[in-house]
Amino acid sequence: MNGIHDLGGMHGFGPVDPEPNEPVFHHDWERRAFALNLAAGFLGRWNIDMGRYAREHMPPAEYLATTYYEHWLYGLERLLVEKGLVTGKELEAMRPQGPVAGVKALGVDDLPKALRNRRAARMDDHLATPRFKAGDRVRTKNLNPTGHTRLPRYARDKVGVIDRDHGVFIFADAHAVTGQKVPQRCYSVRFEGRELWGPDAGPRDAIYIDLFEPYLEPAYPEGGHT
Amino acid sequence: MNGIHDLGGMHGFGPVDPEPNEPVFHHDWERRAFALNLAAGFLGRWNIDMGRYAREHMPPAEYLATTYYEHWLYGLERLLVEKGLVTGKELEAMRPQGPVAGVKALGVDDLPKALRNRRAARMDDHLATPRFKAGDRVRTKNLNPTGHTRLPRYARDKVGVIDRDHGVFIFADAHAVTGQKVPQRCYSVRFEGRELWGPDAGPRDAIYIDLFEPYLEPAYPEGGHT
Amino acid sequence: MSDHHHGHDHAHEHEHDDRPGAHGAPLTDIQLRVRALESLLVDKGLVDPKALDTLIDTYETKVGPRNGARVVAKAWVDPAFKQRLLADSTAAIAELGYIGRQGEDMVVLENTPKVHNVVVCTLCSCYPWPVLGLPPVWYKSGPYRARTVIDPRGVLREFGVDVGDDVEVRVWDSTAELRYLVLPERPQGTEGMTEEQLADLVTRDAMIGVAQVKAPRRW
Amino acid sequence: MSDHHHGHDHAHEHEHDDRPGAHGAPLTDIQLRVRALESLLVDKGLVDPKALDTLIDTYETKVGPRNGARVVAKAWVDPAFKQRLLADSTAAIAELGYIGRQGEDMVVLENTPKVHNVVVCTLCSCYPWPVLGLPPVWYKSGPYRARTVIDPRGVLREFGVDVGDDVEVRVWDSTAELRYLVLPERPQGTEGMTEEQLADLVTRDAMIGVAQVKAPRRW
Repeated sequence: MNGIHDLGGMHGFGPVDPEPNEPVFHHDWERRAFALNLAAGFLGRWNIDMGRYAREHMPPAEYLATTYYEHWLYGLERLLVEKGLVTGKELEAMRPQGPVAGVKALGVDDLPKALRNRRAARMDDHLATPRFKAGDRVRTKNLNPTGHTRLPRYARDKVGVIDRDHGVFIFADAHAVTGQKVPQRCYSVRFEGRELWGPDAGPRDAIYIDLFEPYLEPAYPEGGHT
Repeated sequence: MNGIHDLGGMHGFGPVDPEPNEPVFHHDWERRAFALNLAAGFLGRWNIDMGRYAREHMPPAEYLATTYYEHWLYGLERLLVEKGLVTGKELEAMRPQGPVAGVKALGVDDLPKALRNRRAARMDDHLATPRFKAGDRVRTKNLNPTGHTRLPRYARDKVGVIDRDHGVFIFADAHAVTGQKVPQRCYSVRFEGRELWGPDAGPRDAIYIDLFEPYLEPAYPEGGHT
Repeated sequence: MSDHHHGHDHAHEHEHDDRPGAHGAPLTDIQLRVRALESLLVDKGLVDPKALDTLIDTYETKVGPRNGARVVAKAWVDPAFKQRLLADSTAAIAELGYIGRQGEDMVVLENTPKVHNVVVCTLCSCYPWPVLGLPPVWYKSGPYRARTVIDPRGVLREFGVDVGDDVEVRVWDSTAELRYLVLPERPQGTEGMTEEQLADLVTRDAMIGVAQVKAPRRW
Repeated sequence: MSDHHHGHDHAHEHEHDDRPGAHGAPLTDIQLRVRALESLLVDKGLVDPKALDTLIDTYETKVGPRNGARVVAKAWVDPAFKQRLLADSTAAIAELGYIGRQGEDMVVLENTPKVHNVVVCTLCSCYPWPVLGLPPVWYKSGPYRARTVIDPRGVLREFGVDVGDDVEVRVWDSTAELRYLVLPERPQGTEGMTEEQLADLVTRDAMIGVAQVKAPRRW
């Protein structure tokens, strides 16, 4: 979706404002909201792409007016109801009305294994033959789906060069909506700043974006119109 | 600027929500904010493009969280200070500290003439020879200025056809920043929905956008890569 | 889920009588701010409070969609006017006396059985004041500005307008100083109506392009 | 000018001790909401409060940029490790025991006199947890996410990094599940330092690419 989360290239946000000696958390509720997200995620009722997609549904004014862990909290509440772990009524009253069948909270003993996973989105490389290789010129498609996508608006219908083939990963766009693990090649694509932003961009700026193969098509050779 | 005001094509805002029997104003402060904007504008210290550009500077979270006349109020306060009619101190204290030389408030008697102006942004047609004519294929440039522009993000680097030549108008981008009245042709350009939004757009949707000549360059003929 | 819901709720607040002392209700921050700013500008001699009153009265009671409706009705009954209206919209509209601010350069868009026009301003909220008055909240809202260019048929459906697949939808994004007025199709069964009666049928929404004009039921 | 300034102000609030009963301060809406949600999920048997405590402790005290600093320092002193690190970043980092969530697929980017790398996630705030811990507020903020891809040198200047015109800036937008770590240039004048001493010099910001590593003054 062309959501408010897709911030790349926007003006008007003012300077970056780093905080000296910033703590990991600023409030105790942030600690709990963070941990609740992870712990509820371990129940396996949704995947990380569904998690991102849920947060993207926060109303735009609210998204910009709130902080990161408030986005997480919004997404968590949305998913808990959507995936049937909590009813809307329970969430409103904040009182349990019945058990959830077939779900077991992750205990402290299960945590080390859960946190030290070695494989999440990566799939076996043989599941998808690469269509492109390093050095190939590609054009991103002009896609504007209402569903989830990891092709940012600023990088649509733009020509770049494959920097490297990362291998095969779960295709986020499908995973967020259907939960299906569709294997797709993921490439790092290099774009010149001037291709993305026009003549005013720095002549020695390049932007590398990780893009799934379905976002890409072969580009006409240099010298043709791009 | 790629500001939060440039909303065309965004998802996530929910349905349009018309209000039955909507009044012209919802609050008395809206009446006053509206009239203050017009009356202060009549002092001639800024033009309409400066007015728009000022509103575009509202911080994004604030812009989305507030209503139209709050945007106007923000822009008015900003311009009053920027153009030296009110000092920052006066605005903060809301108390006058001194007169402004060479300024005269528009009186009731001057209003009819001011409101019934017949010519605002249009300039003499002979001031700029048209580079394009109806039927010409054009490509919009990929411009991402930090200044004011009336080329929306969703219509950059896209191919369309000149629908009509509106004649010569004050070029908004320059007018908003320098106040100079640079004459430029303004065209209505027709874009097919699929050119702007990709294959999922309706096959019989077209978007017409009024664009100044400096935004446009000739497009390669149909059949070439667009 | 959060208490940050300022924006769109405003759309459904009806008139709050926040004039001085009304019902003894306390003034909100924004009311206080606008009042203070007005005092400041009046004290500095930058604005004349009487001129403010006249401006408000003009746009609240004198200029409104009734003007546009008269233009449309005249075009329906007077083929020569219609021709002038489509050829030079600004001049033809001026024949009826509708001129001025935010209507200096008008373009009239004719709906036909094969073409449906709808107007939006994605970058701010440009609107043809002399013929339609000031824009409604929904026209200035995020949803309308965001969606009309990318999903015009979806927006139209929400307004109850189902445009057939064989009809082309033309969206006009008012990005410059041209202002657009849609000339809706004259509904069938209105042949005997007078210009004045026809004008009564023409709604603001039809002239923005988000409604069609309907014949009265019992005509 | 308005009272709608929720967002970025949070960045500069220091730790508010809002644990139960702390200083007797009243609980805010968001505190109450999170507490109620936790009770609900615990009561429904969906989460174990002890697991929550362990998760918090892990990411607040055990995992952090010190891990990444060790990777960088080792790469500086051990050419064979550096070679492995650039060839298969995930495996080389795992040699030091840094594996797991949000670091399953790592890519290390080497800064050189001719190339400066900087990492951002414009769409959310992806960040390599096992080597850097949880991201700082500025990394997750609108300004950083919006500007780094369109004005990287401007952003770097605000961080005090002035990249010469002859140096290429490479911005890495983490749009998929790869996680990036910048290998900064080893500062001159640190030849005699031990790996542990070098690790002390490496900051989180340098490994995101918004700072350079400086030699200690009195070395």
